[in-house]
Amino acid sequence: MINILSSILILAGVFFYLAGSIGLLRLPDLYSRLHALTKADNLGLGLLIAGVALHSQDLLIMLKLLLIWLAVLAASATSAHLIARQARRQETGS
Amino acid sequence: MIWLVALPMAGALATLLLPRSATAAAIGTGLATTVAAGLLLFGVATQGALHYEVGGWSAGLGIALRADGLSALLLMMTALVALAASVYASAYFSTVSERARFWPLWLLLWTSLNALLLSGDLFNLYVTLELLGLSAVALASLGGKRAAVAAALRYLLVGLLGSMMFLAGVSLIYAGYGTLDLATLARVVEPGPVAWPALAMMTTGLLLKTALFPLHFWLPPAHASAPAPVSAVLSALVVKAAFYLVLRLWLDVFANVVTPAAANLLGVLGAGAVLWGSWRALQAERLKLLAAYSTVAQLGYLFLFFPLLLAMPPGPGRELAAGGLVMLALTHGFAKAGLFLAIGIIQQRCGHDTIRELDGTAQRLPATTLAIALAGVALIGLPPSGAFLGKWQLLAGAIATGQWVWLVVTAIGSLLAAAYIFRVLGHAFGHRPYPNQPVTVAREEWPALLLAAMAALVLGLAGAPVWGLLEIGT
Amino acid sequence: MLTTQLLYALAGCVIVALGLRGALLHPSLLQRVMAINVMGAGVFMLLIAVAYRGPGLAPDPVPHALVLTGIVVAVSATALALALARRLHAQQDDD
Amino acid sequence: MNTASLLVFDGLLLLSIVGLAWASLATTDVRRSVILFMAFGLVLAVAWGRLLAPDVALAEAAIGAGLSGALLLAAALRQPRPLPPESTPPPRNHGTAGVGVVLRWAVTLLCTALAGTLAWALLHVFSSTPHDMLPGAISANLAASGVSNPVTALLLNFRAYDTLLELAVLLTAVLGIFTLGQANPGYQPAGPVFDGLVRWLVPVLILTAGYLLWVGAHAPGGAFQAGAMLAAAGVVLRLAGQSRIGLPQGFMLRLVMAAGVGLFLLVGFTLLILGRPFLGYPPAWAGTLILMIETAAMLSIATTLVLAFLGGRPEATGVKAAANRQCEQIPRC
Amino acid sequence: MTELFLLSALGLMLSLFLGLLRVLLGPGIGDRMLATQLIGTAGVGMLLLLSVLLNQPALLDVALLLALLAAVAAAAFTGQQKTHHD
Repeated sequence: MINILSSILILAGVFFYLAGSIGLLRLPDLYSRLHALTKADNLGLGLLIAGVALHSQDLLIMLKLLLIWLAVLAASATSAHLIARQARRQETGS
Repeated sequence: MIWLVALPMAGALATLLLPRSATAAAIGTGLATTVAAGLLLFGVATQGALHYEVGGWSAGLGIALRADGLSALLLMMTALVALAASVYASAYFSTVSERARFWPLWLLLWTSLNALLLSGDLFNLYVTLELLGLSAVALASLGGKRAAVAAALRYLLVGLLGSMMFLAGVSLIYAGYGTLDLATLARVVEPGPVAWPALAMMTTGLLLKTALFPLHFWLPPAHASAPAPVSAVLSALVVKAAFYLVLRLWLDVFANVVTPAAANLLGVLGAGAVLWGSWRALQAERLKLLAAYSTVAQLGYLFLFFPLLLAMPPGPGRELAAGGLVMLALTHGFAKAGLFLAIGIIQQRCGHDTIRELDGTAQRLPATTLAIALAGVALIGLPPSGAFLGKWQLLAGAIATGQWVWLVVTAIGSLLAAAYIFRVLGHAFGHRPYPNQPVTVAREEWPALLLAAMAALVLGLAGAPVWGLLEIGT
Repeated sequence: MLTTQLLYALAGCVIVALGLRGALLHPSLLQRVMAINVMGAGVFMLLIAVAYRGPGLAPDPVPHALVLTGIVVAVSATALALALARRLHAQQDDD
Repeated sequence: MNTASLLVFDGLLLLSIVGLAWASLATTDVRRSVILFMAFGLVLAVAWGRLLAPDVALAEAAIGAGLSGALLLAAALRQPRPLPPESTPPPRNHGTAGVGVVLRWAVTLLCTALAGTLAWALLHVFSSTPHDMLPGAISANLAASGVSNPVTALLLNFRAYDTLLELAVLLTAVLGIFTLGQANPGYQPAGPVFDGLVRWLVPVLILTAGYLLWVGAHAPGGAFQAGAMLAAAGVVLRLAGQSRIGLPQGFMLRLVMAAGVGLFLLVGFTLLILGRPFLGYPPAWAGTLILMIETAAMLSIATTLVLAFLGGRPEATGVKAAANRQCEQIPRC
Repeated sequence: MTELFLLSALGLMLSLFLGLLRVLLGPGIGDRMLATQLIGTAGVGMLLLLSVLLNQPALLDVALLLALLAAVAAAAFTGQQKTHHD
């Protein structure tokens, strides 16, 4: 039962990863790509982590996984913002 | 034995932490290290080859340090040259901040030289090579002038490339033989598809570092734009450390792997270095550049020995030739260090080192000019010098093995060396009225003079024990 | 013979060659420094591949230790090279 | 199925690594090159993990992908924006286009030959039986080493002498950087978003450093990875425009720089006086000594890496800074 | 279960390759940086899966470091360097 659930979670995570990266490739401009990527980061990795955590059934590992997820979440949110701003700055040529 | 590494390293920290008394600390460290080198030489002479297991772990699992006659002799030369250059540097650098930057790096360089000469472990050798390379580069850029920084950067990149090649070879050896210990390796290594490429890669890396023609392009600018005491040590010791490793690998560790054809290749490159380096030295406009190209040429002679040594059967003849090689290396170390120090004095007193404008130097700086003359005697290889003995063995070996080419190369190289040395001396003794000054800073002139005298007189007249020491192998 | 080991080792050889070519040919200083780092990574890959003994088996720790040392040495050298390059650039601007 | 798809995974991973290495060196745009290089480091860390080398993967993630990347990126962004890269370095291959092409091909051929030879040698190695002499000796002596992670045992006990010299290499590099002059001018004060990042990232980095240091004794981790994380914290602070980034000044700075080598030597000398070999820890004390040395090494490594990022002697703050600029000659500056 | 993990790792590899393509295509430096972030996240995911597959709990630490250092890299990309004339 747990195995099935964790499988589903992991597969869903991979799906979001792929969706995000296809978006990164296909979408026309930086800002919409940014949007696509945050999806992949947050949802894809989140689901993946949930699946792996469920599979491991070890409290310490779950804690560490949670920490990783939080780190990626916070990092991707801020860095996406920063990259967008920097890109705008570079493109306006200052 | 470990003191030879630990002492200068501790000294480097002391000079870093106490910049105001750095000079005293550095000279003290230098003296102590020289004493340690002397004790080691004595130990090797009386007890035979020594080894030390760092951390008490047997070689293989841990790292072993080893000293035989060859490394003890080179350690002693390192200590004497570095000590003399230290005394010189204590007068050469005038401001407190210059000294504060110089001493820690200087002692780290010394540490790395000693560590390299003692190391008995391939990967440890890689680390010492990197320490040597980085400290040498940092010292070479010390002038801070554009030319010095550019030359130092190129030196660094070439050095890194050399270490990477070396490391690639080391990896291959570990993959093939599962050991990094040189002594173990010497027992198990056999010619084949692992040892050949590994040795070729390590050698290529080392040849880059020792600046064998045609891989010498980085050396003249780097050695010519560094501060004088640094140039002295770079030319006398640093390139020689890489050469020592080639020697150790080819004649000792991989002795049954190398082939005469490969040694002939080294000989040909050496011949190219002798001719090209001497020719460029003859054309050099500045003294320091002359000295740097002369280093390229002198290293070439050392490589001429390889085809001879490999063609000779083991026995007294071969040992004589090997002794000649070491004698030549030692003489060049002392002579070139003395020469660079003397040039530094000229540069400081006259404000330049352009050869054409040296007229009257002999009157202004008699002791310095004498140092240049003595170093010149050794570089040409005239009789009382150690180089004469070395070249004699080279010629004897060439005749014994019927390899006449090297004889011709040596003769041409020596003639060219005579030409460039006399060109300098001709200018130096040229007459031009100058107010007669007394001997200037003794702390600068004595080290130069002593080193040159060591090369031209002492090694030649009292060099016999060298051969005895060299028989003490690992 | 382990296929995995072989695969990674061969890739290491290719990376070494790529790095060496870049280090010899690149016009830009910064990229030459990077090329040397790439070459180093290739050598490290050789070592790590050699250490690999197969799934479920403990690998040989010696190459791992060597690579760790190598990485630290490489970053020191890179830092010094970049500082020298910066100094060179600054002096170019002054000229 | 199992091994086959793992092989496909390996193949793709290596394809991406080789591709990134090639792409990073093929372009002439330095910034693109650096970003590709950072991606190269990231994928490399995964590869080390795949080959069961977590210690190396940690170091690669921290140093290879992280700090080297930050160093190179800062250098690349510092270069003037319009980049006709062929004109910046001294012209070497110009004018003689024919010679240039020949040279290019000769070097390419040479490198291919090198790769071929290496591959041939390795093929030979792998077809013979592996030698387990050294791994056997390590596991036999691991109990006496004071730690249970064999890589840490090698780095800080069996081959501690290598590590001592390696710390000296770091010290040399930073001293060399010091001789080249003042630090980079630094960064503009950060905006609110960046500040938000700094506020959580720096403490987490420091905590991670502590964790890695502690865990190194029995699991992958250790002083180098920890030092790199600590340095990353300093780099982030610097990037956020802070001039004081927790580095001490003057004598204290030099003391921290020297701490790693210094403590190592101190332990070595003490053991010599006590009649043991240099760095031959008594087994009962080994664990404690290693942890002490690792702590000092971590501090030295962190300081060195931060200083490397600064690219020169850090400027003192406030009144002292003005005084310092005038008295460049005095070593305390 | 192992197959599933492997398959997922391959899926992430595909995602990484797509990101790689974006890094190569650009066009702006921001795009490349963004794609590098994706590569980093895919790497984190792969390390998590490998950690279970190869039974190496330490790979979680590697994943954590990769995630944190990705943030540092982004910061390095955005920091505004002062010039000498400021």
